[in-house]
Amino acid sequence: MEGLWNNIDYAASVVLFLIGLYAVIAKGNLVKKLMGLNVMETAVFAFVMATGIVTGGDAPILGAGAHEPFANPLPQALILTGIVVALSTTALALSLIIRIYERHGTIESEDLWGVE
Amino acid sequence: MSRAFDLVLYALLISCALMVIRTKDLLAAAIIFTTYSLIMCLVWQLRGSPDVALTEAAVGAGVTSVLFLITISRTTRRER
Amino acid sequence: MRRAFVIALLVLASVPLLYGVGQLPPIGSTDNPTYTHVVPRYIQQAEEEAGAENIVTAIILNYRGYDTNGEVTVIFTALVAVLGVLMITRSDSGPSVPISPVPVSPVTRFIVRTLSPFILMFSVYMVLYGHSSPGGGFQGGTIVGALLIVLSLVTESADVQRLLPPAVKVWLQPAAVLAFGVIGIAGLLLVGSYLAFPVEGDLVFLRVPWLTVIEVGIGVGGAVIVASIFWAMEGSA
Amino acid sequence: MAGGQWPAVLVISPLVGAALCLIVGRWAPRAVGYFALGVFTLVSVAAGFITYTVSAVGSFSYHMGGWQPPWGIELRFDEFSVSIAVICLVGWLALMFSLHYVNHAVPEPRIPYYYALFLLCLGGMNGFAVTGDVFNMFVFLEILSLSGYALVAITGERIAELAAFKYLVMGAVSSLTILFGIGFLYALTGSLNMTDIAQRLSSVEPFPTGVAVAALTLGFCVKAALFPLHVWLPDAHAIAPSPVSAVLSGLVVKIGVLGMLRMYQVLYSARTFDLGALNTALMWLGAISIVMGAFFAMVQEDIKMMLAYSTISNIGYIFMGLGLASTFGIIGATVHIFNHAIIKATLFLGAGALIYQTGYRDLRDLRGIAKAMPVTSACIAVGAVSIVGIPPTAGFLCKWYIALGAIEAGRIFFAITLLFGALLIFVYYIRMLNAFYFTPATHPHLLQVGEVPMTMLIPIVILAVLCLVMGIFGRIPLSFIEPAVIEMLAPVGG
Repeated sequence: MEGLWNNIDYAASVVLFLIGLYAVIAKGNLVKKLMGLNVMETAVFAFVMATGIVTGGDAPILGAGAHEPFANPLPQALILTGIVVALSTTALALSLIIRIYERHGTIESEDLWGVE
Repeated sequence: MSRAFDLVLYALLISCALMVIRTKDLLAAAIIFTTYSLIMCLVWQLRGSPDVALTEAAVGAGVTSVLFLITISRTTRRER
Repeated sequence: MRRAFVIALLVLASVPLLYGVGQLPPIGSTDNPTYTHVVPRYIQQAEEEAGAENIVTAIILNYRGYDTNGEVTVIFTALVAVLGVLMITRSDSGPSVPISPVPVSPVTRFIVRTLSPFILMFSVYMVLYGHSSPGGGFQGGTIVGALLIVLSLVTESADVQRLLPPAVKVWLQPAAVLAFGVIGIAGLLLVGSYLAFPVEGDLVFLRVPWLTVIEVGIGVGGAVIVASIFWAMEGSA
Repeated sequence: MAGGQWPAVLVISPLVGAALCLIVGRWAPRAVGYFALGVFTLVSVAAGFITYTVSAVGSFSYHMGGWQPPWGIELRFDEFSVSIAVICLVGWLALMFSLHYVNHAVPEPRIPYYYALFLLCLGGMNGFAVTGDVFNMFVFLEILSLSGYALVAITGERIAELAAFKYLVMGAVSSLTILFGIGFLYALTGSLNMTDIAQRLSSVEPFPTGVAVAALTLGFCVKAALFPLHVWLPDAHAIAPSPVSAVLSGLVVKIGVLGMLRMYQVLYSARTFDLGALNTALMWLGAISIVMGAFFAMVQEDIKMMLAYSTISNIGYIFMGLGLASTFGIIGATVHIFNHAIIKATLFLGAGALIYQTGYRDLRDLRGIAKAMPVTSACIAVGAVSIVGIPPTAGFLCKWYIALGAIEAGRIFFAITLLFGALLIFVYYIRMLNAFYFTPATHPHLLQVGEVPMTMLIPIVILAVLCLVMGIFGRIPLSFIEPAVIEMLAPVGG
């Protein structure tokens, strides 16, 4: 338990991940599913960012006023990429939703799986 | 940054996430989602990651929310 | 019933996950493998090896530039995908219904118009100084994209799109991928492998210009892609 | 450096080519297909040189940006990376098939986007197959997945967007699970390079590593459509235009398997983990996949739907081979990745040709078509015989090896399941061939349709010939992959 208490950042991101996953699985509304997916994405990013936390760490930008220790720059670089990937997925999913609504007049999955 | 403040931020994040799921009005849910992203952005800024915080504010809270809003305006606002 | 089942399943899944994260190396310590293994070189040598004061920029554009090359391809893929999915086809009844116009208050319009030059200046600064301060190509580009989106919302979308005629837009959309390609091949020819930056020697002065070319490419590409995705989804492109 | 600059050509030219596709598409819409084919020819040449180098001098690596791993990103060219050869082969033929096919399947203004997405998908797969860096793997996984989702929706058919959305949601969740696993590995080892992770994993806590392995496995199993996680596959693969189905079914699901292979490579060389539970689970899921996939395929009337379920069944074979963790089993599984790609591409392109000429996709409507399109039907027949696993075709050797692996591992039950699965597959392909060859036509006017244009016929014929050739010269890939598998299993005494 002590390990978990110290790693509360990881624990919080796991909880957020599962909340998002619940929305993706259990919600019928496609936009809601996508919001759940976005919550999951941000949760995973928070998890990876937490691997790079350094107590009292300064922003990893050299120059006047910067002081050791620096926060770990590598997870930051990874998550910059990750955020863009998340945006791309969301944009495509939302345009699919727009098309689905134009065609079937609904975005509730219960109504939609009947159309097939 | 103190541990207590951490806990408050994470409690806020989790309650925002739950509210995104619970809210029936999609427009409200999208706005709560923006709040969620902004709190996350604050967390990262406090952890010495201004680059990621900036990106999350511009992309996660900004553009993603706009795309959600435009979708909601072209489809429907109510969730059943 | 189904919801209760899903919740039970997720609670069950949370147990090993939480137990697992409890056993990960403690957060915040400087003795973690994440902080002692690969990263020290970045922190100590980024400035002289990679030519950027912002270590994050040094990593995303130089050490792991190939990842960023992939990243800009992902956002470009998203653009192609959105345009491909939303492009109006013959089978449709006609152009989709435009969004019902919401009257914009003159105050909003005034504020947006007044602020836009400053926002533009801010983002240009962010793109050009990404290697020595927070921010960089994509952040600056996204802000320009957001500015275009806001302008489309408060004025006529068509007026804003006239800034970017299709013949120009089609060249600017892949700007980031092309900038990476050009710099990558330049590195291949002059230094010896794809996306290699000169580390020392006569060519070292090229580093900052190359970083700037990539940053500007990402910035322009990012801005145009974000705005184009918005226009496509809005149904006016 | 071995391989020269070909690795950079391999991974970068499809990405840049896709960017140029839109520009070409604006000025000369008709030329986009040829442009894409040209770009991909260059990529295939690069893949050819790399394959040759690997077989001649052995594995080598290419350092992106000139940085040594683990600081920079390493491209790794070993025996498993040679899957680029099959990616390029099938991808090139599918692109060639597309030249005529798109006019029929894709709305005209979308055609440049179709080719751009096709190149991105193939380029993403090449990048995924050769990277030696776990995060880079995620980035390329996203390129190929995103373009895959869009390609499913691009026809604009009635439920195309729905199928694509289902695929997208499951695909995105699995990508995130994979990223979660990668985050775990990074937190434990502080490295992103696979070789480096393998070295450092031996001294970390076992439980979190187990969680990481579980997350990665779950993610890759969704990508590979293993049985309970397969629900996205049938609709997506049946709705997509046929060349896309060939690529999705033949190659994109294999990306999940390839990811599993990479993970196994890391875990086996880390030595410290007991993978017994994971292997048993994969074996059982594989066995269930074989039977359920075949069972669902039997009741389909839509030819592409049937082929899609057949993919699930075949993925079951591959996972069973992996789970057996014996030398023969893994060799069989690896070679089945290659062979199934070729066979399934033959079948999907053949089905596409039938649909192109007749406009029907229901087996009941396609009766007697063999008289009208003898070459296409013969190629489909070769593919069908091959996928059932009748000697001397390509499908036989790998199934034989997997069965041998099951016996080697002392698991006779799984060998029997495998035979049972082959029997079920036999039943539904016989049903298809019976309809094509020995049943009077439902629509007599179809007997006049004739063969498809040459650019569509040639890829099908090449693939069908390969099905036969791979059966006869099947020992070449086997002997090529064997040392790699033995080396991979060596630390655990497999």
